[in-house]
Amino acid sequence: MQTGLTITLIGMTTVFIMLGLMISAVKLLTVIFSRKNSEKLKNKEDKDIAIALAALKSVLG
Amino acid sequence: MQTGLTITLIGMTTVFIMLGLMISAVKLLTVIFSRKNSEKLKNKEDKDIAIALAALKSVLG
Amino acid sequence: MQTGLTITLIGMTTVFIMLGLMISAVKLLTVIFSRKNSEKLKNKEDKDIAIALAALKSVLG
Amino acid sequence: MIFLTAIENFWISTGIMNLDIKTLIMIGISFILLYLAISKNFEPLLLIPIGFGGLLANIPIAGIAGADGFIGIIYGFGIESGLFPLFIFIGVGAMTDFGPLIANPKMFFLGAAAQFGIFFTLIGAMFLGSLSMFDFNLYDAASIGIIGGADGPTAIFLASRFSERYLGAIAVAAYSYMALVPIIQPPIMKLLTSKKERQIKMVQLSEVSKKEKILFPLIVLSITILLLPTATPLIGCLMFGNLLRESGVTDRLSKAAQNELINLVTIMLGLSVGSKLQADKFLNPETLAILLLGLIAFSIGTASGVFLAKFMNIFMKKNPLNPLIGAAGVSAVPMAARIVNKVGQDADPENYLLMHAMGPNVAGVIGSAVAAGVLLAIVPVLA
Amino acid sequence: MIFLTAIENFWISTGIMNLDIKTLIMIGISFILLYLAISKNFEPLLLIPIGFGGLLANIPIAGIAGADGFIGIIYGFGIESGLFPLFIFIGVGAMTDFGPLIANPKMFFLGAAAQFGIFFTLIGAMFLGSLSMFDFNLYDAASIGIIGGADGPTAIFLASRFSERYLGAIAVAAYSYMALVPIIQPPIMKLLTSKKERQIKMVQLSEVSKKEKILFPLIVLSITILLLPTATPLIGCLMFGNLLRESGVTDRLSKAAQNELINLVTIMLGLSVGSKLQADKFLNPETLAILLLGLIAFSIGTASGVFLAKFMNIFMKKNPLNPLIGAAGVSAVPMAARIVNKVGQDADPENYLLMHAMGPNVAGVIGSAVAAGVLLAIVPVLA
Amino acid sequence: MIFLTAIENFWISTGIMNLDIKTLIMIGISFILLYLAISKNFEPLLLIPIGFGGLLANIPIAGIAGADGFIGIIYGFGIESGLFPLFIFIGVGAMTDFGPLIANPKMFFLGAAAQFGIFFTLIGAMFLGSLSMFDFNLYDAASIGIIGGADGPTAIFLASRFSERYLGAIAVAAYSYMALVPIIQPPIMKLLTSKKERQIKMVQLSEVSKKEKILFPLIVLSITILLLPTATPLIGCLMFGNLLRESGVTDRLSKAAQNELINLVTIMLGLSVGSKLQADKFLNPETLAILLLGLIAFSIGTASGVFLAKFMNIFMKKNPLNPLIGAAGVSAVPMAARIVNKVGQDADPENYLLMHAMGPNVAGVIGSAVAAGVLLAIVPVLA
Ligand code: NA
Ligand code: NA
Ligand code: NA
Repeated sequence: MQTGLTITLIGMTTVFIMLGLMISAVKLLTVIFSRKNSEKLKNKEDKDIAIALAALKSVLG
Repeated sequence: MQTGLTITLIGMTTVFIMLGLMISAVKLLTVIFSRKNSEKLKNKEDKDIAIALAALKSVLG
Repeated sequence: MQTGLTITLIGMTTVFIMLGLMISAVKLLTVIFSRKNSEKLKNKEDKDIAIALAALKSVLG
Repeated sequence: MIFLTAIENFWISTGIMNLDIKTLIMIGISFILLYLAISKNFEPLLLIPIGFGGLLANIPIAGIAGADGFIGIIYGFGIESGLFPLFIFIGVGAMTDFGPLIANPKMFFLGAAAQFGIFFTLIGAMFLGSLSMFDFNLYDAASIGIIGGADGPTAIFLASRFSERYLGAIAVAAYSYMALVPIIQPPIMKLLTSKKERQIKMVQLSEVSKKEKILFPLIVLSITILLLPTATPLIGCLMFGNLLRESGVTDRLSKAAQNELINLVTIMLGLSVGSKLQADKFLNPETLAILLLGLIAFSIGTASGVFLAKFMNIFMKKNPLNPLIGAAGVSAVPMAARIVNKVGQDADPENYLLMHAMGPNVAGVIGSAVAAGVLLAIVPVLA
Repeated sequence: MIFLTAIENFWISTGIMNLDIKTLIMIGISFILLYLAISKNFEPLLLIPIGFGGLLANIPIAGIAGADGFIGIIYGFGIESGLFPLFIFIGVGAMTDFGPLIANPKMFFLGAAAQFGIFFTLIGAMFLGSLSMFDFNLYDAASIGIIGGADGPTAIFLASRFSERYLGAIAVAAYSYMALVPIIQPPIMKLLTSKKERQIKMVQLSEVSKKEKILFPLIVLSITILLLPTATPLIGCLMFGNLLRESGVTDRLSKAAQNELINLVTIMLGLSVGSKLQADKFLNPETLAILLLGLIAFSIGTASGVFLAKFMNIFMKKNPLNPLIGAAGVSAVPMAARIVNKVGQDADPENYLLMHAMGPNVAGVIGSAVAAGVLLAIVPVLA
Repeated sequence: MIFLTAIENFWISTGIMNLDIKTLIMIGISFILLYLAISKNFEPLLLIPIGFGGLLANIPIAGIAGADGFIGIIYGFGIESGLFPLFIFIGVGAMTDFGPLIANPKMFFLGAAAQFGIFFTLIGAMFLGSLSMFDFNLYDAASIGIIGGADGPTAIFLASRFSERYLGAIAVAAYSYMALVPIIQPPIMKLLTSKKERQIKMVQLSEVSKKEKILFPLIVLSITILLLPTATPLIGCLMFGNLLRESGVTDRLSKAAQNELINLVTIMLGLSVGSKLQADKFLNPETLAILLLGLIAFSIGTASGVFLAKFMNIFMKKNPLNPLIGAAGVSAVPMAARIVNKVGQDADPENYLLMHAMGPNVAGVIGSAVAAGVLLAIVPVLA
């Protein structure tokens, strides 16, 4: 019984601490990135990939 | 020689008995299901699957 | 040092001999086949495959 | 003479001469699983391989689930080693959009609360184990509790480490209850909420940027590394798959994880798990207890999620949660979220809760993996 | 000094210095297999990997087929264990529509009759084994006989259990004759039938319901469990794949079995089988005998199928069978059925036998797996 | 009491209590690899799995890269055995069109010349190994040299045989420099050529017949069998994949090799290679030396290719080569060929060198596999 309660207490505490930390981290993330133009990176990358793929395609047939 | 004939006899007998049983079983099956409307089940299932898939699609993107 | 030079000498010689042989073989190949109508084989094969596939499709559903 | 000897030997090696009643019952149970999967659409992707594996494993003479039998070999390769559930998690990660959770990270709490079913059931299994009629040690109790996590791969991973002897029953319980979500959860959800609560509409989720989605798996894994290394195989594989998905530069690999990898491993994992449905391992009072405890775990998990959602509403007067979404915290992705949506629409046909329920739903996957990590860390110390 | 030592060591490890005449012959045979596969379209999906595996296995020094060589490792993993042929059978089951057989179950008898080639050849191999020049024991004879089953995976599965030393020759014979169906079968079929018989048109097959297709694999497996447990690995995998196909709720897995699984395993199985084409194992009188016996097995199987169809017609005056379809009972799916169709159309261009021949064709797969099960059960008793 | 014991045991098993500075550095390096892969598009298909594998392998307590950890198991199965790089080569062979090389076989020489970087670096590594601060024996030196081959699978294959302890550093160096081709090669190419040379336009390549393409892999393998059996696992797998592609009768298998096989193996190989990024094996002066030597190998290889192209022009007055294409001889397919094209167009926007550069590019793959074969043959003799 004591063992079971110990596991439950440590278990639920850990689950809440860890998922709570994940909340904080994600909120921080949102604050950092919500101001920036997140589209910029994407467009640049898409172009790079398109170039690489086109080359690969033309080359590997 | 005796061994070979023994194997052949047991082998062919078993093959015919088993495949014969399969014939009987399949015929029985046909008798059971040929009267029923086998489309009913299918339609119901298709709908269930369609719902599940649509949900999954909308959710897992 | 001697070991390194030995490996380099044997290595580069082997690479050049082998890739050189590949050149000769490919050139020979080109000479042999450039005169022949290489399309003939292809068409024949395509047809064979098409037949096999059509049968398979019709059969395996 | 030789002919009579041969025919006698042949006859005593037929199934008819070697099937005992227990084996026949297990074959019957395997057929029931196949029936439920095909006719009732109960998690068919898992229950058809599991049911068929059970069928094959119970064939006398053939020894298909034995050390040299083909399913026995696959079992050793993929389940004993822990590889198959982890590969499935790579695929699940590649299939999961954590966007709804990133958009509303408070949902993590609901995914945490629903894990209470795991620990409650662990205590229940320990209690039963203290009775002389059930043979459950602490390792078994932990593995039974994890059924409440409503995550097949997590349950199989933990049971393969802690309680191989009950792995069959645990996996069957886990997948069966995941399939029964539409039957088990709604009564509990309705019992614990008023119609008015079920009608609560939640505010639209905001867009999530690509960078957030890329960083999310790395952050979740980093926190797990810092606090709970024993959970990192599960969380690590889930987040690896998710990074393949979200990075935007590994589409080939993401698609391979979502298709080839998860499909091939599902076939093999299902057959392997099914091979644990052997008469002498399955037909005992413990299996019944596991099925009962699993049901309790599931129900308590569902209730805990709903309760926490109601509790959180005390502090969220302005934009309250619909407490139904707490039930999705058990995971059972995406079925539990769909059920939340359905129960919500029963109360108000205009109430669309699906996306809101996906947050706790995917948080529940992380939550159970964390719970499994805790058990992996402390059970060996306390046993 | 060191340079001279190195160059000498290098030179004595070249292929030129290590190729003996037998190895060169085997490399030549491998090239012939590749040629037949590519130019003559002889079962290329198997014969290209087998031919290439033979090529690689015969390279001196490299040890590719040795215990630590890469094909040696694959061989141990997939052939010795029996996994690869069984995986192929899962894929074949997922690709096979048993509808034509369910619609006309009498066709099972033709799939049974064609197995006579197996047992006839077994006796022949035993006779050769009794001569001092051929080293065939009862296990070898059974494995050679199974070539007559015209099913690659079944032949490989049985040979890997009974006669690993002749596995290469047996597999090559099995796939070669399957490729040679268009050459081997028509003369036998025409010899044993009159033109009038070949012109017989058969009645349209009836529709088969979905439920029948779902229950079919379970029924076939159940009968096998009751009577012949030793055949259940083969039949079980075939029927598992077929249930994935027909259940209607596991399309993902069915497609994975039909594509990823069967393609990847075909590559690996082909290379592994090819690695048995090593000079010291292949260049001996036994290989020639196996090739000859395999041809006999195939021919007798074809003839037995046709004979039984003619015999059945005695009792089926009203709707007689076209006896050609008996030839499809050897399996070699779907090539043998195609050939039936072709020979039928040679006699009457309006005669479409393809669907009718598919019944015995797929019954032949079950028939040979049953025959293999019988051999697995009684050969160890009698040897 | 039990609670305090449990909590203490739990606390001392957290990552926080077990992370040392070296492990943190390695985790940081893993994150940098992920960053470069995602943000800079540096060989992401390999560097994301490698980076993530590095992350997972450095987690304390979890033991993911240990003998019983899941990546440890995969590593043993696929890298120690040599299977994974060979499977990748089957896929690469199925993806490679050797047409441009067949159309202009002289390009083989450029693929040969670029291998000089391998041997130059081997000597450099031996020199460093003779200093007391670096622990490089002849096996290590050979494995480091092969980085100059600019072929990941070849480098991993050789290192797994000769120098497992440095496999992580060697693989990371190989893939990093392949990703850095656009930065490393252009300055060298421009330094060694005049603008006029870079403007040279090459004559259109002729069509290559199907038969030539089918015979090509068989011829290349045959020559390798005759002279260098130790190179046949690599060359054999490459040519097997290519034959599946070109035969025209094994499309199913070719597509499986190009997709399922290469994608699944890439995931597993990347994680496995990344698991070698463990602090105690990576954070030492040897790693820095390997990174530096790898860069030298790459640069020398590039230069050798360009030099040979210039030398060949002495004999090819009429249709001179653009010496830039020599740089593509290092392989790093197809990035190096793309860079040749780009540098050529910088000199003359109308100059399309891509197809011309593909010849030396694919020849470079064969060239490095041959070089690896030489090392496999003579290093054990000389060590
Ligand atoms: Na969960
Ligand atoms: Na057959
Ligand atoms: Na190279």
